[in-house]
Amino acid sequence: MNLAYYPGCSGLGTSREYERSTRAACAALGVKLTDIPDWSCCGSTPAHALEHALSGALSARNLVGAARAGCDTVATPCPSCLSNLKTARHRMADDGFRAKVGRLLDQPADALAALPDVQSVLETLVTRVGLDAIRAKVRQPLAGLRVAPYYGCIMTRPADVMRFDDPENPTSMDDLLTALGAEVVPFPYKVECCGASYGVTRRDIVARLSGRLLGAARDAGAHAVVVACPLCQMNLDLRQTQVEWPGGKAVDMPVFYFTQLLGRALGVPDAELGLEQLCVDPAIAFRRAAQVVAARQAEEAAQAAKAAAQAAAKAAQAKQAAAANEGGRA
Amino acid sequence: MMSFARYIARGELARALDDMARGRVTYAPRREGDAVVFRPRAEGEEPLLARATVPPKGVIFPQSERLFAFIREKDPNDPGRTTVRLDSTVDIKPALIFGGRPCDARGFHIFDRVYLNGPHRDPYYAARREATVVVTLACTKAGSTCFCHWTGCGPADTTGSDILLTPVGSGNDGGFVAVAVTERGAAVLEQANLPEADAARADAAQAVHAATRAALGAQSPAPDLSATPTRLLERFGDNDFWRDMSDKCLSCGACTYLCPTCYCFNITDENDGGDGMRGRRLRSWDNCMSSLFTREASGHNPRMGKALRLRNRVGHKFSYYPQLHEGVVSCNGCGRCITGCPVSVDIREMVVRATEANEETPNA
Amino acid sequence: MRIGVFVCHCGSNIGGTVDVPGVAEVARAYPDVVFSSDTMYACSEPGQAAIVDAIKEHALDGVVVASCTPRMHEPTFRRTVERAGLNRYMFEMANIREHVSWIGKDREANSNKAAELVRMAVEKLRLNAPLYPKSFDVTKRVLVIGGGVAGIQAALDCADGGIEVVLVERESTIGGKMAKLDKTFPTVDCSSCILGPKMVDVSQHPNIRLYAHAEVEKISGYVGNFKVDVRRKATYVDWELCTGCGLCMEKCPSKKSPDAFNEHVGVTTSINIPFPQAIPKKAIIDPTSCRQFVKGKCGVCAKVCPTGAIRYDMEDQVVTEDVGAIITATGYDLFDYTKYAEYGGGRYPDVITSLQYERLLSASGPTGGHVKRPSDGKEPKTVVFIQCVGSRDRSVDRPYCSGFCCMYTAKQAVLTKDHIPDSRSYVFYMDIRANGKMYEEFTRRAMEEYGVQYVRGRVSMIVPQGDTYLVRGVDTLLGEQVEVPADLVVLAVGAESSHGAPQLAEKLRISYDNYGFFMESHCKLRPVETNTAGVYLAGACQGPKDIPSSVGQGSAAAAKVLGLFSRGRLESDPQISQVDVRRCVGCGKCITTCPYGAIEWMELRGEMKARVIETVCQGCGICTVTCPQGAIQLQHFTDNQILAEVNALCLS
Amino acid sequence: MPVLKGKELRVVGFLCNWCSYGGADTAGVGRFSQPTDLRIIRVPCSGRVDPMFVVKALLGGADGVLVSGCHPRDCHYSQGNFYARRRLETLKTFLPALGIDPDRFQYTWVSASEGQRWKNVVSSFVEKVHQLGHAPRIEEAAPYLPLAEKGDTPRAPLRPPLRPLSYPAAGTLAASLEQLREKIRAALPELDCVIGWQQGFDALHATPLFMRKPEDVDKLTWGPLNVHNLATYLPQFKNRKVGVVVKGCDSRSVIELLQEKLVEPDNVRVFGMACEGVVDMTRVQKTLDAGNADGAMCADTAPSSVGVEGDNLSIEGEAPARLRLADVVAEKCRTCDTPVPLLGDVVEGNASAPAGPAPDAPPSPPSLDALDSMTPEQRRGFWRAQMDRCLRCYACRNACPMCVCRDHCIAESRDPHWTTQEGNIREKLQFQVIHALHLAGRCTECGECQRACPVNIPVLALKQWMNRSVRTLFDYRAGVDVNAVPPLLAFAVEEKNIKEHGL
Repeated sequence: MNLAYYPGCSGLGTSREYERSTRAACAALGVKLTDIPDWSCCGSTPAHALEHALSGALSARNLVGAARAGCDTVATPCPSCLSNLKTARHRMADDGFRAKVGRLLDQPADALAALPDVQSVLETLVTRVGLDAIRAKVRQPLAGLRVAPYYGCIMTRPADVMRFDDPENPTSMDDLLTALGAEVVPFPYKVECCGASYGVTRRDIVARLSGRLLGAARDAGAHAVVVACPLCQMNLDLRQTQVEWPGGKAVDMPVFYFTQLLGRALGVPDAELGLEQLCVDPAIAFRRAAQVVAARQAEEAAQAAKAAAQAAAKAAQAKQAAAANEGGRA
Repeated sequence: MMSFARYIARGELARALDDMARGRVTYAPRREGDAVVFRPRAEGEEPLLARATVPPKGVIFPQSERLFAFIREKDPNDPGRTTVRLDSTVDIKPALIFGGRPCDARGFHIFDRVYLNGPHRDPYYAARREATVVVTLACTKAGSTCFCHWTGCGPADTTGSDILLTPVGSGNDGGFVAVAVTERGAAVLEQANLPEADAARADAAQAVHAATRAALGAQSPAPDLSATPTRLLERFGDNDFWRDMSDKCLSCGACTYLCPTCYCFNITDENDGGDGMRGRRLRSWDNCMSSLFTREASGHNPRMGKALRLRNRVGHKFSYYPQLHEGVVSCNGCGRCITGCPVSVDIREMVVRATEANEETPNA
Repeated sequence: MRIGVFVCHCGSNIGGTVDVPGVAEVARAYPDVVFSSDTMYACSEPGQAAIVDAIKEHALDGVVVASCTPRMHEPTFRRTVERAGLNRYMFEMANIREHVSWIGKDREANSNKAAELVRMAVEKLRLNAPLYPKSFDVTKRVLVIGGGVAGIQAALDCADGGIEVVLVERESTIGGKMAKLDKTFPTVDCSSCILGPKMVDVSQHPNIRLYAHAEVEKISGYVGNFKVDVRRKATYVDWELCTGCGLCMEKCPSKKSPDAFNEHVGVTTSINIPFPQAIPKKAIIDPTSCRQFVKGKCGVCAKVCPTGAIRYDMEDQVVTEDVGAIITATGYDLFDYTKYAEYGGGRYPDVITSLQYERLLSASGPTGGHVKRPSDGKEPKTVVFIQCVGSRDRSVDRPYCSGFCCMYTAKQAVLTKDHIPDSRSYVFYMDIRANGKMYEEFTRRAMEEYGVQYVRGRVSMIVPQGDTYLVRGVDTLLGEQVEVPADLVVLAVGAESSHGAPQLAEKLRISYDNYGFFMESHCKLRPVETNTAGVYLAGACQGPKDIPSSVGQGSAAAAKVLGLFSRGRLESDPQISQVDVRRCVGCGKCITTCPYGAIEWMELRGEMKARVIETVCQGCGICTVTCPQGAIQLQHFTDNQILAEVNALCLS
Repeated sequence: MPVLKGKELRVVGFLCNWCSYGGADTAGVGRFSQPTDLRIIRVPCSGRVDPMFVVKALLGGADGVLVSGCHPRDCHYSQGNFYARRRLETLKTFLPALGIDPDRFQYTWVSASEGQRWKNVVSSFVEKVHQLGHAPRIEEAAPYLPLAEKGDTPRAPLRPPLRPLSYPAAGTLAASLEQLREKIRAALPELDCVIGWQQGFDALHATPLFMRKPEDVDKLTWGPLNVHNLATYLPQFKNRKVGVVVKGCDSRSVIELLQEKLVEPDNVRVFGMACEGVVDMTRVQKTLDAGNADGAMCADTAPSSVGVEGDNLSIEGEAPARLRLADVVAEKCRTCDTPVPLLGDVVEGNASAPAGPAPDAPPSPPSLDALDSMTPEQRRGFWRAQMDRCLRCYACRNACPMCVCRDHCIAESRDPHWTTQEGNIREKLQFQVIHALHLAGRCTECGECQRACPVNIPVLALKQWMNRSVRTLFDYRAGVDVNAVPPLLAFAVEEKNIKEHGL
């Protein structure tokens, strides 16, 4: 089964680091991605709310392209593309919709063949590669790094279309990050809206919703937020100076794409992961993680020292007692 | 009656048939799938000369025919009073059967004795029989199951026929010597405007008859069956004999429905649907090999097993019928019951064994 | 045959879109029809009298009524023709109301269709034959499955009516869900105070044989004569000897056994009596946690038991009981709320179910009636109740309303205020369904007297915040999102069918719906009967029900059984299969397919033939289709009768 | 009764009393308007709906037939609709064999509360039937006899047999046969008789042999002329001990009879030998006739002897001929995968090995391919043309080893009265449908029905079609497992291969 790859338009612009890190991580894991020839926009423009057939036609065009390239599955990093491709595929099951879309396309979908399945890159990695295989390839565990995985609002919803993970409490990214050696903090806002779609029109809403997310992550002790969505990433990262932090402003919560951390753990050079393109300095997180590790090591050392001291004391005591005994006898 | 012979050149046959059949529906052998059956022939159609799988008896004695329709009529003033009106109009068209063999034609003679000349004249049969001219083709070969010469029939027997055609010559020189057997046959033959068959051809026809007769004799010398009617009656209670004879019989009706002499029927009434007030009485072929044939209303069946049923078939043809009809055997030796039987039950063997078996134990 | 046809106007119900006199006129021409007329209301007293008169006057021996559905009035008209001296099966109905006049307005098409339906009925009737029921003896004992309040009520009513009752309960005590409740709505009286005496009555009634910790394994037979195998599961305590003194519980060293009776709020001992009022008050060992079973050594209970009742080697035992009727009262189970990940999916210790809360409220519960948070034992000051968790929610495949949650939530909110006077309660609800006597008044009191905050809307998520929880939902009346910080969240979990219900239904040969609730015979008119004669339903096994309804159904089912048994002998429906032994070749295919085991082998003059056990056959006709030679025919629906209808339409 | 002209078509419904009839009532109570075409016949359960009712209606002029019962699991009789689902799905897949559009028959589930659903079901089904229009009648179809001028039934080009058929040298064959005879002689004393073959009325025809005395055993023959399936005789020996000689294919019939308990395992002894194929006598005859320039004036010529060795059949006599077995072998032998009997006392001989690896699915027989290649209209015309010459002799039935009703067959009874004595296509075809439906899941495709037909009607194709349906729907093949339950006598709560039909 061949895997088609649909980067989505943001992968060529605002989320180039997501695109780069995805390809790098997949390469490191030996996942072959076949680019859909002549791929186009998925239709996830504001128009998709107004004209389903046109939006569906754009998605269908890409799916047909993937099928013609011999692929039975399409993976995409972008949840928005995922949602749109999946919805289109779902709607294409209806003969009427399929016919309508067919009239809009030069190369309509084959009436009898099923369109390729669509999944997120996250799903691909967790289900196809598998956590065990990933764990086995980790070269540089993310030790000490406390992360809050944030899935975003559309990756699992609507549940009957997306059919991936628990719609209210997904855990696949948690599991993946755990496999990489990171420590996942309990984060209740995994699928809450970050407000990104109001990014231009109602910044007050964005400020409130994003602030709540970042604050909860910080309260939970996270060093970083990990996302799987270009829009979320931009929103949480770029606007960190603007949001209403619950406990006072700060610009110290790096927001990673999960693929960046994955790549890092697999030993992909940072340059290929686009870490430099993040707004909030990722080093903050790594530094804190290092501190945790150092503190832990220090504590362990202290404990070891204490134990050694105790043991020494005990030995000394025994020696003393033995000496006393000997002395008594003497 | 005046006896004369005409000659039909091979290439003239279709035309001659068209002329003979003027005003009549012609039934001639036609291939249907892997069988040859009698079917209405279109004008000008070159007839098939092969012997049919099924004899032409259905033309005169249909597989199933409506004897009459019954119509219930209600008294408009009192729906409780119903009268029944019968409609027994039968649409019978003049017909001509071409291409049957002497054994097929003689079948009608067996029927005639029962349905025309017996105590009850069957109007349906009579009407069709009288409307139908039988043009028969004499045999030129002895088939492996042919035994017409045992039964009083033969490869050129004219019993039951109106016209007998004998193939003479071969290839492009070939043709048929046609001899009218009956007045009606003569009249029909005249319609065809054919040349007289010269003496050479008449002799050739005689030679064909003799040769086929000889071939048959060589294949199976005709046994003496004069004692068979009594012997079969003596064997009536010999259950072991009939068990052995019928072991392999499947008790289907192929032998009787293929037989040119089997004339038994069943009567059933059926509703016509529609308003529920109409129905029809059907007469359809029945066969003594079926357990239903003699099943009584009480459920009792005097011929319970297939052995008793097979005994009846052989007995009827070679004993009971001859005893009622001046010794005429109601079997023409066409052999279809043997070739058509799924398990090759051989009536010849049964007749011979029944006749011989008694000779072995004359006073048993 | 002399057939009479009566075409009903049903006022204007049929007459409005069907030419009724015209149909009657056409029918007069049908075969064997000697009388045909229209009638205003065939089912009315004068309508029926006219049929009786016509039968007598015209010497009819068969009647067709064209009116409403036979599912409605076939029994009525069968009695009518019987009154006139005809056999009840010499009657057919043509449904020209539900299937004709009510579904189309084209008068010509309707009239033509009605006439055809009459014609089909006439054609079938022409082949009908009088049928006569057979009578047989009845075993006047009843099996009650389930010892919740519905089963208890049914058992007591039957026992008081003088018949022997076998009561089978899956748990080690009867009492069911009601025994776990603290108080009951709308009177807020003590649950165990009103249930307890009934439980004691069960244990003391001479007509009741109680098998607790037992399950029905197999059921065979038919109405009046069932044979039931009951598996008495091993308790490891000889209940003949156990006095229920509780010494074993005191001494049992294994104190962390799951406490099912207390809904897993807290733990119990491996050997235990579930609660002080248990009936039978006998101890039972949980072999999954008992040290004797897990580690192979302990034996403390055996040592301390004053009567020596402990039997570690006890095995299951199967007993067979003969009964004439069965009442199923298997109740319900709670919806598994962990499917709601947005409410924590079981991750948050202080988000609990309503029944767990009930145990916290109960004086005999694990906290002695003091409401304490499971996480830290603190008394909650703010309690949020969320309704419809697993009810009216298609996303979890529970589209139905569980019926009683609105009321118990109100009750629990009231009790919360009683227990913790300075607490605040919030109830998130979709609609308040308080349609019982005094119910609406009760919820009003909760709001008005007890100050419970009712918020109309769903909760979208619960987020832990420090040691409290942020409950976020929508107030649809205000049209705003609301967030309530809560110390304790109580989920009003809905009811679902009892686990194992479908399997039991298959043993009982009764139907169940998509959710495992048993199907009643008629949703309105036969609510406690099933489609299997002699099997009745009581309580929530048929669908979620509150206590009054369950008790009512228990009594209703008991009344049905007493009514059934009041007849000395029962009559079997003669619409059953019959074998024509002359046609039967003894291949046994009918025996293979019969779902009731109603066909058996019989030897006839050395040959094996099929024979129908008349009392067991239910008349489905599966065998008739199975039989290649048509030797087994379902009476009243024979091949020829159905063919007559087909031919009336299709023969041409 | 005439259908309302121009407005309605004839649509017949069979509804179970408890759910769907109630659902139709509910729709009425709700005043959900529906097309007026449907005429409802009330039955207690969808399990009471004999597929033959549907066939009867469709052959009798119905334009559509709808069956509706309780939803699976909700049957009032707990299992009726499960059986119905199997029977009706089987029928639905079979109808196209007759040239009947399967869309004219639909079955579905509607509960008593689903008034709205009932309305939708009726509306969409009636609309579908109106789209299809009046149902064409088989008796009015233009006769279609492909290759009739060549006197051939429509057989697809001959497929080479799965295994190279090759009889051993005469001596080897005789030795094997003698071994077989020895086994039979040994067992004969305790048996009523042993059924085998002997030479028939001429050297080209074998005929069943009933061996009762040791000397009878000498007559036993083995070879490609042993066409008969002798298992057919077994059920009549009920309660008596009997032996039977079988080919591989015949042994499947014995298994099927054992499975259905129509013969008792203790009462039947099976003898057999590896088979290298038997001839199709019709094809032999035709091949021989083809050399007869005289247009087969008289078809049957008596050969004096017939020999077989390897793939060659040599006919001696007046008209000697050499035939290749591969050219004249019976259709079933071309796809045979059971040359060695599956049970009994077997002389292995040396059955030739399959030519290649066993195919995943049995290759479809040529007659079925031919039927498949026809349009529905051609199929109607085909059956019209073929059934026309049916004599109603019921040789097909009586030769069938699985037709155990025999004297009680519903083809001839008045109660139940499924068929009339009318000599028309409909009545004749109706019996063939009865035969095929009654054989569903039981037929081993031994081909006796077609072989027995005195007028060579290719009725086997209907059974081949049915067997394919049964294989596809239930993954079942008859006559290989004595302990299997035939699929139509069983059900699964979730049917793997039966999809809900959307209505």
